[in-house]
Amino acid sequence: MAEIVIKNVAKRFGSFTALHSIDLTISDQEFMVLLGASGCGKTTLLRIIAGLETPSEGEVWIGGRRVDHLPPRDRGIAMVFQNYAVFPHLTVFENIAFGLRMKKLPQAEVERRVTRTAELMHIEQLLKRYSGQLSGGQRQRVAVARALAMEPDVILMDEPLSNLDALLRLEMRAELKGVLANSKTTTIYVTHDQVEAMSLADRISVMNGGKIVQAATPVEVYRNPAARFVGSFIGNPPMNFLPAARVASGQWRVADIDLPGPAASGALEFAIRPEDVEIAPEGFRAIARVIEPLGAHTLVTTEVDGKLFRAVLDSDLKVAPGDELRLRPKPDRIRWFDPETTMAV
Amino acid sequence: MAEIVIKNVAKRFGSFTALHSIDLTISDQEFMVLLGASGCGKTTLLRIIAGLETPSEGEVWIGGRRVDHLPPRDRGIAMVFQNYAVFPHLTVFENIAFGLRMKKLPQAEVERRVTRTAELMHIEQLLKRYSGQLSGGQRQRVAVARALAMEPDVILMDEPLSNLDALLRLEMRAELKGVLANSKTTTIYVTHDQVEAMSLADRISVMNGGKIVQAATPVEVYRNPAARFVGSFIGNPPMNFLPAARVASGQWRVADIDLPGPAASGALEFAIRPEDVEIAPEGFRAIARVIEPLGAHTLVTTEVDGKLFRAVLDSDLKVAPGDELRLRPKPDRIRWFDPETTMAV
Amino acid sequence: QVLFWSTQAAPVEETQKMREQVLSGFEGGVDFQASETGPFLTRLSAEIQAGSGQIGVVGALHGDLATYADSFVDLSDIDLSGVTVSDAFLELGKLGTDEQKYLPWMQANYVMAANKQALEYLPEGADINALTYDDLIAWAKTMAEETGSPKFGFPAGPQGLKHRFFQGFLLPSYAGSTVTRFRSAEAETAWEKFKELWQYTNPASTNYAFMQEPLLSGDVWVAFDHIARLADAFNQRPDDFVAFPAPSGPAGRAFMPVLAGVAVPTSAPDMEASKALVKYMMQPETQVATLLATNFYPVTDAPLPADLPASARALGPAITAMTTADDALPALLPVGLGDLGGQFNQVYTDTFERIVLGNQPVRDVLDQQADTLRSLMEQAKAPCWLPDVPSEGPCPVE
Amino acid sequence: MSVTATDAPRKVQSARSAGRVLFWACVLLICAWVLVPIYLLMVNALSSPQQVSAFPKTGLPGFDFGSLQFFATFAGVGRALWNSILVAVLTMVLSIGIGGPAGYALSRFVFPGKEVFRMLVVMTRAFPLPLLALPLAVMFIRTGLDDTALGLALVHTVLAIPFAVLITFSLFSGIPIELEEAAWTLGCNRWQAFRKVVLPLVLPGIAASAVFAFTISWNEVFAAAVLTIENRTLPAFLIQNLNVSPLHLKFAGGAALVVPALIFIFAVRKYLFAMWGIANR
Amino acid sequence: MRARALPYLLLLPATLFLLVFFVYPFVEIAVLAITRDGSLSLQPLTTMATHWKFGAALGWTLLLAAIVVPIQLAMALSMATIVTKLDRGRSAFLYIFSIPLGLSDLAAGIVWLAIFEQSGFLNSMLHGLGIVDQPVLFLSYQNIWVIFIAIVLAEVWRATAIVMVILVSGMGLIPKEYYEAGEVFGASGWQRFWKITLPLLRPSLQSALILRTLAAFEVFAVVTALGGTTLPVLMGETYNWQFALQDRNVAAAYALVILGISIAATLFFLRVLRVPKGATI
Ligand SMILES: Nc1ncnc2c1ncn2[C@@H]1O[C@H](COP(=O)(O)OP(=O)(O)OP(=O)(O)O)[C@@H](O)[C@H]1O
Ligand SMILES: Nc1ncnc2c1ncn2[C@@H]1O[C@H](COP(=O)(O)OP(=O)(O)OP(=O)(O)O)[C@@H](O)[C@H]1O
Ligand SMILES: [Mg+2]
Ligand SMILES: [Mg+2]
Repeated sequence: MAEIVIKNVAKRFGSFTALHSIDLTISDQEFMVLLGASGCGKTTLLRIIAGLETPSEGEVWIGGRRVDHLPPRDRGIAMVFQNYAVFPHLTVFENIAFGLRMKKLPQAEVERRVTRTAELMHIEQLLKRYSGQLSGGQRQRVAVARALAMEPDVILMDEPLSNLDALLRLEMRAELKGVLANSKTTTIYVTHDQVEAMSLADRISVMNGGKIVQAATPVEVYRNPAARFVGSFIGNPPMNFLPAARVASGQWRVADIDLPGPAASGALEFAIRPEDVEIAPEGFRAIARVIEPLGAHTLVTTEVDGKLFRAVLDSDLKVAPGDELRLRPKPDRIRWFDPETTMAV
Repeated sequence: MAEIVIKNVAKRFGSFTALHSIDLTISDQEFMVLLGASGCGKTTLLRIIAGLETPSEGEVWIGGRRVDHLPPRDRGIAMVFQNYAVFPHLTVFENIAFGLRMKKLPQAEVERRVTRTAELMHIEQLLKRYSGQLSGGQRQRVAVARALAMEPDVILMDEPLSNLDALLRLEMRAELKGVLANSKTTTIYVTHDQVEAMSLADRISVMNGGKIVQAATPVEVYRNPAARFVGSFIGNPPMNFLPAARVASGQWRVADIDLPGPAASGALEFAIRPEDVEIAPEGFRAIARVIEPLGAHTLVTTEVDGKLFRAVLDSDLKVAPGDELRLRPKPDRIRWFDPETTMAV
Repeated sequence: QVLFWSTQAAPVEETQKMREQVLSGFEGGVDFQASETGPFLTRLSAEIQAGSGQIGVVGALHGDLATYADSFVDLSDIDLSGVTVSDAFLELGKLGTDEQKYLPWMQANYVMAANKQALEYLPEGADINALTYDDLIAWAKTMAEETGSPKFGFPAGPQGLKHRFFQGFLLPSYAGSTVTRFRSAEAETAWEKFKELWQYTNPASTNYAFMQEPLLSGDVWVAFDHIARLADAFNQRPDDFVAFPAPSGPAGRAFMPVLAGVAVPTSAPDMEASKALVKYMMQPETQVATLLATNFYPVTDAPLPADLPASARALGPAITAMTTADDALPALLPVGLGDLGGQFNQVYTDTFERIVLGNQPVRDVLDQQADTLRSLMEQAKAPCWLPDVPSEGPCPVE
Repeated sequence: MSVTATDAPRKVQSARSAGRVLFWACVLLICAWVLVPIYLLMVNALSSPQQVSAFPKTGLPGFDFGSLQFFATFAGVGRALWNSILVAVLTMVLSIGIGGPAGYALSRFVFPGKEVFRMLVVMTRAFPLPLLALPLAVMFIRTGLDDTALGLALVHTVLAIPFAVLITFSLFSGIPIELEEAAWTLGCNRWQAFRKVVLPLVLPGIAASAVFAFTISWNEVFAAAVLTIENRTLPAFLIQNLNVSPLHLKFAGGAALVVPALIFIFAVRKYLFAMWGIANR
Repeated sequence: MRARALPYLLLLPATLFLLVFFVYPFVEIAVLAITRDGSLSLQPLTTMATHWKFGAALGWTLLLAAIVVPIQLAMALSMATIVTKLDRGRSAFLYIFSIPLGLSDLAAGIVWLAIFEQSGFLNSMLHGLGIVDQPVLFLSYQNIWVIFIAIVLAEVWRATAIVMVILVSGMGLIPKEYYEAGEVFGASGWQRFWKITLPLLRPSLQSALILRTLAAFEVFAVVTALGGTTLPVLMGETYNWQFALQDRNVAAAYALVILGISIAATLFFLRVLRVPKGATI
């Protein structure tokens, strides 16, 4: 049982508030991904859970025990540091074995676990090297292997795959998920890679400016962002926003077309994901500005009503900067936000 | 004029060969992206160009001058280090200003450039902090700003955006491209993010095991991989490969269907990108194994003829593990490789 | 200014007095520098080797000066009219050559001192001015037994002058000889006696350099030492202490004077000034002033003033009593040993350390050390000096 | 369950505070260990000769300044003090200036002859100075270095160089080379990169080895006594004869040497202990 | 090639300096150890080796070093750790801890003599507490082990600060992320110390140990102050032969012995505390 409960946790560095009263529950064996802009407090939150940073306020409970005042080693956690913190004086083998030796496991068990996690991370041929003789990605994998070898109740990973190539990351991602599910580990995982977030997470917590904005399943977060920020943050490229003016109850004018919408008063904001628009005669009038081929698709950055508007279109489409396109939002994918509260309507 | 010519460069660390005789020319003002598996030698190559590592063999020319024996500062380069190397004893401002002060630029100019690059990197509010007070992504941006502020002839960036969130990365990417194009800088850019590679690169060099396998435009690399490795490495998820047996001249049997192909003898390997298959009655018989929602699409990992086969399908498709699908490769997207040489046929 | 490079008057207070009271009267001005033997010898050797330097006048004990006989100028041309110098001392100053290598500067002696509290433990019938070694042993024994802790003290520390005690007091008193009869049965007795005395000697003695301090602190009640190293006790608490002659043995009451001399190295920068200073040092007033500053006595017939400090008043009579006793047996400082003087001393210190501290068998130690001594004498080709019978060739060790 | 849960932190807290008490006990114990002997030295230095040789001692100073005054009124104390400082500062500058580059070379490069050099440095420290003093003195007299502050500083530098080399070596070993590399790519030559990046990070350590150099020179008596006559340094002037001086003067002399050194360390402690170093990386 | 010459250039000043001011006089002296009156001879070496005090001097010197150095290392490590743990008053405590840095061995000898002397502070205290009624004579030749302990105490008191300051500046360079990683992976404070601090401190430890051990082999002033000649040490014998016995050849032989054991110790430390290639920060 390693449920993590974070109650009202705040963290201030001098006058700067890195975390504003965070409340979050991660259930046992859940795979929770933290997403958020650079500098929003993800690492700080992990460090507080790990016990490396004392919260200015609030409580942290792990597995039903309050752990605020326990040192990191008594919290039953392992962590992958954003900057790896691979010990320079130990070989890769001893780095991975570090935590196991601390637990005084028998040598045979240590070797078994080190070999297994090293193989998992594809670094088995590097076991004798020192960290100074590794590439960035190799070092990162050592850091991950070191945490995995611990087989902890809770594992905290701070961008564990950021320095790996796509192929390897894909593989690692699948293996991580499998291993962690098997070992019934509760995981908090910070990543910037949304594909990774989507494919790994049981739930995603989106952070912004030291607060948690939404914590929900990946599809929910992607499809039904709880706030404008989530929509603007998740998705690569992110949602497009356009101001909507009320024409009639439930009827809104967005750019140059009228769309049905919620029955709210005042102004609203229309939002649609770039991949949820298609070329159609009755869409927004969009002037193509930048065309970026992405392989199977092409990302076209356009201007709609003087605003930036991105669309992901099939790469077969021939388009050049300055061309005029007609882009139609898929009606069931349209979302609406209140510009005051920035919350979804 | 800052053309970079790398002739026959090799690097050995003791008995380990990190680079095998690299030949590469990066033309003036070109934006060259280096892609390759973790540990393939990208950083080593950059460090050799920068003059931080002496090549075991070969020559490096920058702007028509042979620079092998020049110290880094005489090579007219700036570099973003993979692990940032932000000076801990200097504020962010002074970190960014460091190179400018070395050039003895007037204070006003220093301030101008620091402010500009800091704004570009969205770290203008952090100028007074020390690196210990920054988040990982912020630190990385300082490293990028420090290199940009130099306005060098050649800029070498080693995964400069790896620790940034998608949104910011998207933005940075666009701004970097703009700034570097404006300043006519020759750029070598290491990244693991293929979208980034695709959208930034004039050309992409794909490295594998210390060799350059293909150096070509993004679309070329994506569409016409020169070697099996390129296909398997580029694309997220990567190409699918299936063995093909010759049925008749130019006619090949792949899994359970016959396809037209090159007029080669012997065996071949059939390859197709996951997004280049569609549901169709006359396709491969594929058993769905894992279904991963990716937002707009769904990644379905299937088994075809006992081999792993991935397909990116519309997320509207309802599919569950164990379902049988029929997947048809788009004929114009099929590629063939020689299993001996692993080269494209 | 003449640099006066000295091993004597090294304690800072004495140095200060030398500068202010003794040498301030010299016209050319004197820079008096007293250092420990190490720096002293090093600097002196360096200047001699380099052939030039700053040292104008060297002041040191006979033993130290003997090393550099070749490097001192002849001082016989100094006009000593008006002062009479002891002939024996002048002879020593020739260092076995024909030239006056140094002029005697000042002399001192070793005596005994006692806290008045100790007197009540004096063995019955013993006369404090005519003690024998046996009396001393008995006295020390009584004190140790009565007070519960040993009260006799002896300067056996690294800076202590213990070797002079063995060379000039203990051995001659028993064997009537310092060198020749080094391993005789009498010498053996002497060491046995000393070992006996040592039982009642404060064990801290191996740390003592200056007996005045333990005397003052009361750790020691009866002590043997150089007068200069006892003076402070008398000066600080004149009424608490008495001074008296060294004890006598079967062969007599042996004693050894201490002689310091002044010499001029050949490398002296200003020979005239140096010689002038030497001459100044020999003047009666200077000699008296020196006595006041250092507790060393004049080597000339300088008349002593009446208002001597307490130490001089107490110690002077004890010296006289010792040197003029019926059984007085003067022992001279080693002559002709050159730079082997140190090793000569070491023979006696080693013998002491091995027999008394190390508890090794007396006979064996004496035999072994006698070999060392013999080879030293042969190496130096030094004939015997008092109290040994003069010899042809190197002084024999029987 | 919830009871034990709420109990747990408190238990830890009390364990922590017990640790805290132990920690501070240690700190105070060490302070006492360092300070008490110094205090006793001062007590004796401030006592009259009688109090110094009295028994039992009270452990309180008699506030008799006689012994200290004795030294203070020595003619030429001021000049000797100045000479001492001059020599010590020269030693500091020379040893860091000469030893620092060597320490850097040892930490940053692999080259043939490295071990030979290291041994040379170690030998310097391992060979007794009093034996070397004679040839050095001869050399100095012949070259005119004799009796100059510079000459003595050169000898003291021989003593201090091993410290400078070995300490700077260990400091430089602690600075990631990558920071220097970053500086090179930003237009620094090796020297500039060193000055702008490495030096600020190791400054406290450099200060430490400079302090060593200073105190080595300050406390060195033998060479000072041999090599200076007119330009005596304080120890050579005051205390080379301390061993054969009466007790109360020994203590006063000891104190006279200790106090300036304490003041010096106090004055430079800021540099010595500015540990912002790399720890906040 | 410039890069290849650079380390040698950096070593050049130190090498030249040491050649002139150390190697030249050193050779002049070292030759004495194997000559007698200008011709090659083993006599000085045999005289030394067969002298009855030689064995004792060597033994005591080694024993002193073997006891003092580990104690100092342990103390310096704890003091350095304490200092890095302190958040309040760090510089004040660091200052106090490093006070003995400024003390000469001469002064240290005097201070501890004042404590151990028969009428010294220790006896005064014991007397005051009623434990003894007669002052105990601690430093007698019969209690050679007490003398030994007193010397150990004095040496530890005097020279621990040097080790500490070297270690403190070394510790300041260890990035704290490694401690955090250690904590997360279950290392207790003690284990972090052993598994992280010590290994990463290796360069500093190496320097501190080498310097300290060499100094321990040259221990002299403190020994004479507290033990006279009761406890012979190599350096004391060197002095004795050089100045009292005026046999510079034998003194040189002694000096070579000190040099020899110093080099042996240095090689030992270099070997034991070497940083494997690639394992640098
Ligand atoms: N000092 C060294 N000694 C031995 N091998 C080394 C050393 N430095 C690097 N290597 C090896 O050289 C290879 C290339 O390293 P490099 O850092 O160039 O990889 P990279 O392509 O940058 O990888 P990554 O994407 O993981 O950063 C790696 O396999 C690495 O283990
Ligand atoms: N010691 C400190 N003093 C002041 N501010 C700090 C300190 N440490 C962190 N911060 C600030 O707190 C905020 C949160 O930092 P944190 O490292 O948690 O960000 P993050 O979400 O992990 O970002 P990234 O994705 O860039 O790693 C940042 O804005 C950072 O600048
Ligand atoms: Mg972070
Ligand atoms: Mg790399």
